[in-house]
Amino acid sequence: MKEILTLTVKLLLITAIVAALLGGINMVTEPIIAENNEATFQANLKELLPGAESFELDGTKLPEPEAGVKVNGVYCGMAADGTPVGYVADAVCSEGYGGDVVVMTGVDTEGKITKVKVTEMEETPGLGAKCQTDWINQYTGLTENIVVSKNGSAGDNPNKIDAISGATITSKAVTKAVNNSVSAVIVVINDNSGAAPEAEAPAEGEAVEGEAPADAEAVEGEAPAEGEAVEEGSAPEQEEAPADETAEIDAAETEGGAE
Amino acid sequence: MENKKGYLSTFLNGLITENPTLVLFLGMCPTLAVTTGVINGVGMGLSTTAVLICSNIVISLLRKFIPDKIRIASYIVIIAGFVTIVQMLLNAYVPALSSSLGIYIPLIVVNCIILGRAEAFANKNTVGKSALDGLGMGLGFTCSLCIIAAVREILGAGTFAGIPLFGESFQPVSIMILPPGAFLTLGVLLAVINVIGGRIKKNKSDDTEKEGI
Amino acid sequence: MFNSILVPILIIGGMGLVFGVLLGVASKVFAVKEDERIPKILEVLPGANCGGCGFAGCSAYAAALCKGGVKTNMCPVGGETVANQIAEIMGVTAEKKERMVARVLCNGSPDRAVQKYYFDGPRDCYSAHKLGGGEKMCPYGCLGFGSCVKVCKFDAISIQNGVAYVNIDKCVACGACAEECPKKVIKILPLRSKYTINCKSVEKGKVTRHDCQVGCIGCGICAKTCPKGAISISDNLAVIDPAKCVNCGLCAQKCPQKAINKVTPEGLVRPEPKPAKPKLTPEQIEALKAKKAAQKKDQSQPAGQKEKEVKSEQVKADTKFNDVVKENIAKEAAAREAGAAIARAEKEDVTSTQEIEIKD
Amino acid sequence: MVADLLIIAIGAILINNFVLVQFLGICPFLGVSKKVDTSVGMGFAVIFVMACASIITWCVQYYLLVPFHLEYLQTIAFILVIAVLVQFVEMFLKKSIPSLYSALGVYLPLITTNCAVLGVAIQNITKFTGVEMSFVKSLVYGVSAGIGFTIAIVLFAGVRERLESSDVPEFLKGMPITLVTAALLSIAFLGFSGLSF
Repeated sequence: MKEILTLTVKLLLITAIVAALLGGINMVTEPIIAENNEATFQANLKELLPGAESFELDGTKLPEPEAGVKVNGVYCGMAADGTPVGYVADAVCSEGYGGDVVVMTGVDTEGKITKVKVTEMEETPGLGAKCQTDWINQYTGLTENIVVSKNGSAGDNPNKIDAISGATITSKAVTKAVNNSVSAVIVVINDNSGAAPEAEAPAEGEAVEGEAPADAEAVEGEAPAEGEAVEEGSAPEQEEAPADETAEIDAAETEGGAE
Repeated sequence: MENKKGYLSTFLNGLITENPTLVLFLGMCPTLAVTTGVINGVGMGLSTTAVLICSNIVISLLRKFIPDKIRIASYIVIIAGFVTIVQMLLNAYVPALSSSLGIYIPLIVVNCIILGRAEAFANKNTVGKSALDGLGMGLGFTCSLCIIAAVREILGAGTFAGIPLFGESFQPVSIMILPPGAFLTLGVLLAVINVIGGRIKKNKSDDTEKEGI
Repeated sequence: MFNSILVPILIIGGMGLVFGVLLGVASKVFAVKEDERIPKILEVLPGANCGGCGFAGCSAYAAALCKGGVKTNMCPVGGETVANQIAEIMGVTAEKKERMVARVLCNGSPDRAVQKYYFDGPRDCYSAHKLGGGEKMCPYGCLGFGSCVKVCKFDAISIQNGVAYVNIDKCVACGACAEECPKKVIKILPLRSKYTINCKSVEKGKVTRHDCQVGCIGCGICAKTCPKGAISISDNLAVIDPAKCVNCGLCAQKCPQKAINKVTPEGLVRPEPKPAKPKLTPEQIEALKAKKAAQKKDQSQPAGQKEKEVKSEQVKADTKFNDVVKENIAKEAAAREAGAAIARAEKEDVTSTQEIEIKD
Repeated sequence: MVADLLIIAIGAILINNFVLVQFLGICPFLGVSKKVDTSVGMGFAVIFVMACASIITWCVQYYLLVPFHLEYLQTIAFILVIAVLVQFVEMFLKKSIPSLYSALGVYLPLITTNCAVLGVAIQNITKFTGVEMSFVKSLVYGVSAGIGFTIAIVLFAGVRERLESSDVPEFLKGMPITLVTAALLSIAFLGFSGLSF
């Protein structure tokens, strides 16, 4: 019996000390990490919409994305005087060769792609990793449902891009993410231009089923308490652990809002 | 086995005679997986070295304190602690490297070298020697990682640490970047070492024969 | 600030606590109650798990020993010394055991045995054995691909000049090689009898003589010359009975095929190699031709006269044979005294070696 | 629902096999695969450990870590669970199946450092952002990853046993020829990567 006691006490001691150490260091580094991610995210947004200065999340109901893709959010980019210059959609496709591919797509008000950027991916260097080179600029100027043409298979359809040789899986994943982002932005554009002014948006914001509540898109207008509840209350079955930094930023934003 | 080797020989032992990757065949998972680029290789090697040195020191400090029954569990907790610290620091201060090393940082925890050296060496020797052994093993691991990564990157992508070496006409051997290339590169490397090792042994034995007559 | 350190401590510490208790309880519940003598015996046993004692490895033998009813000297590897030590641990008297050794019953190296074909498959006796019984003309002989070498844990068997050879000092008679050999050409024999007939072919003399220069043709000379009558011939193959053999070496000298060899740790000591048939010089060929021509002339004479001549030839041959036999018998008698003298000498040193064994 | 499970299972066993494509669990893969029967024993032990590990780590993640925002403790919590689990399996095997225990010998603690087991635990959480991971799915993923590991190691052990008796040039003997064979096996498994449905 005594031996069990010494065993447990020693193991407890070691784990407790290590946990305390980690807790401490995390406390120091977490804000820095959040800042870094925030900074890179803002830089990306600006890069995709050169004209826009400030960005805010647009909460209109996003269409149901295809399987394997998740559109985290659509940000409305506004110039200094507040006129909307375009939108940036941030989407994740989990069908990349090495796993997730996070793509941010800048779309102007007419629904044309201004720029596309792959912010995070684990594709094989030398092959899939080529999607971050200037190959990505093919998307500029295209619109919805872009087709991936393998060595000229899509014929004369203007809305096509050539796949990276030897990395069709990656090219398909990026295109899928871009397509879903553009269709989401177009829904937002029709919704904002056609629909009534801002006030209605929060009403729709409630029924955010498409996305997992884990990202808790607490729309600007919503009462902070609810945002809190949505986050805490979400029982594990529905919730997914936010896989990438962008999701944490949303959480960070809502907390900012909440305090 | 309380080996009485001096400090320098412990260090060199890790680097050459008992190189973890090429002789002991430890730490195969990151060796094969990360060596698609030299930068990844170096980053992985150095972060593993850092974790290896810290964990060796702490484990050799605690070697009397930890009972045998929970030996593995407590070593793993210490190593995991250090890895998470490295992960956090990398995320905070060197985000570029941490994004490229991706899933491989948590896998440093189960890198057989660290637990292997902890059990085989650290819990039997003094702190000083364990630290040096950690350094030797870490650098040995980093060197072998770089060699393999260089071979694979030059053949597979025609670049060295991102700098394109050959002109446009070069058609990279993309198999070298894919998993089979890793096995192949390591296999051929070991074969080359056998040949060189064999020759050295033969020269040595020729000399001894000459002396023997 | 406070809760972001306290919470991890609580969670991870809590997990540490739960797992500590789990491990502690498990080590109690799953404690394998071991007889305390087993670890001691395991230290004494060589631990090669060779199975020579008939159990599945040393730990199984140790467990059986502790249960009792098992002799303490069954470990062939350890031999006397281990048997005594186990006896001390068990507190039982150890019985004396005669040392056994594996012996390869074939000496047909490629230069002596005729080969049917050249086998280029995997270097493994089984693969060769499956392909038409191996590359040697003689289907009983050792194939020399070293399956036995691979299986021997004590590095006691090696391939010398294409044939497996057992090093007496290292061999512990665990029987692994005998089991592994597809030709079953390896036998476990007491070390005491130094001479063995290195052949297993039960073919007729004529066939064996064609297949292999050193195969036993079952002529029975060794059986006749053996002073102790230790050798018996069963279906064209001579077999030495180790109990009766006194290692006088007479049979080895007498054997026309040189199939019987003395075994020493370094290698087979073969009596001086059989003199190869002398090459006929040209003059001898002429002489033979002339003789044959003369014979042909004789045949042209009437049959009767020829028969008489043939009979006289026969008589001359018989008398010559009798002289040779008489000579042999005389030589044998002399050899027998010498054999007896050697036997007496052998007995003293054999008994003396046994004393040494018991003493140490 | 069953279709999802099937996709996950086939994906883990064939498409991105843990050993030959993702390079997780190479140390025991190269070490234990000298004989087929020890590899089978090792394979089953790994399946058992992976199944339990993926269940427990899933619960730890969603009931302990996420509600308290301790995602950064994920690595340490998972590895603690796996280490204790392997120690538990070691004691259990020693008591009930001593023959398997003696056959596996040194390789049981090596399962703790087996990157595949921790890899499964981490991937259960991070990899499937698209597909919503439930308890059953993570169990299926763990078991199929184990099966993928076992298939790879048993196949490899069969080839290595044949290698023992084949005529290998001197400098390639031992580890180099094993690695080259592993490369060929890995090329074979790459064939499956085209299999996406």
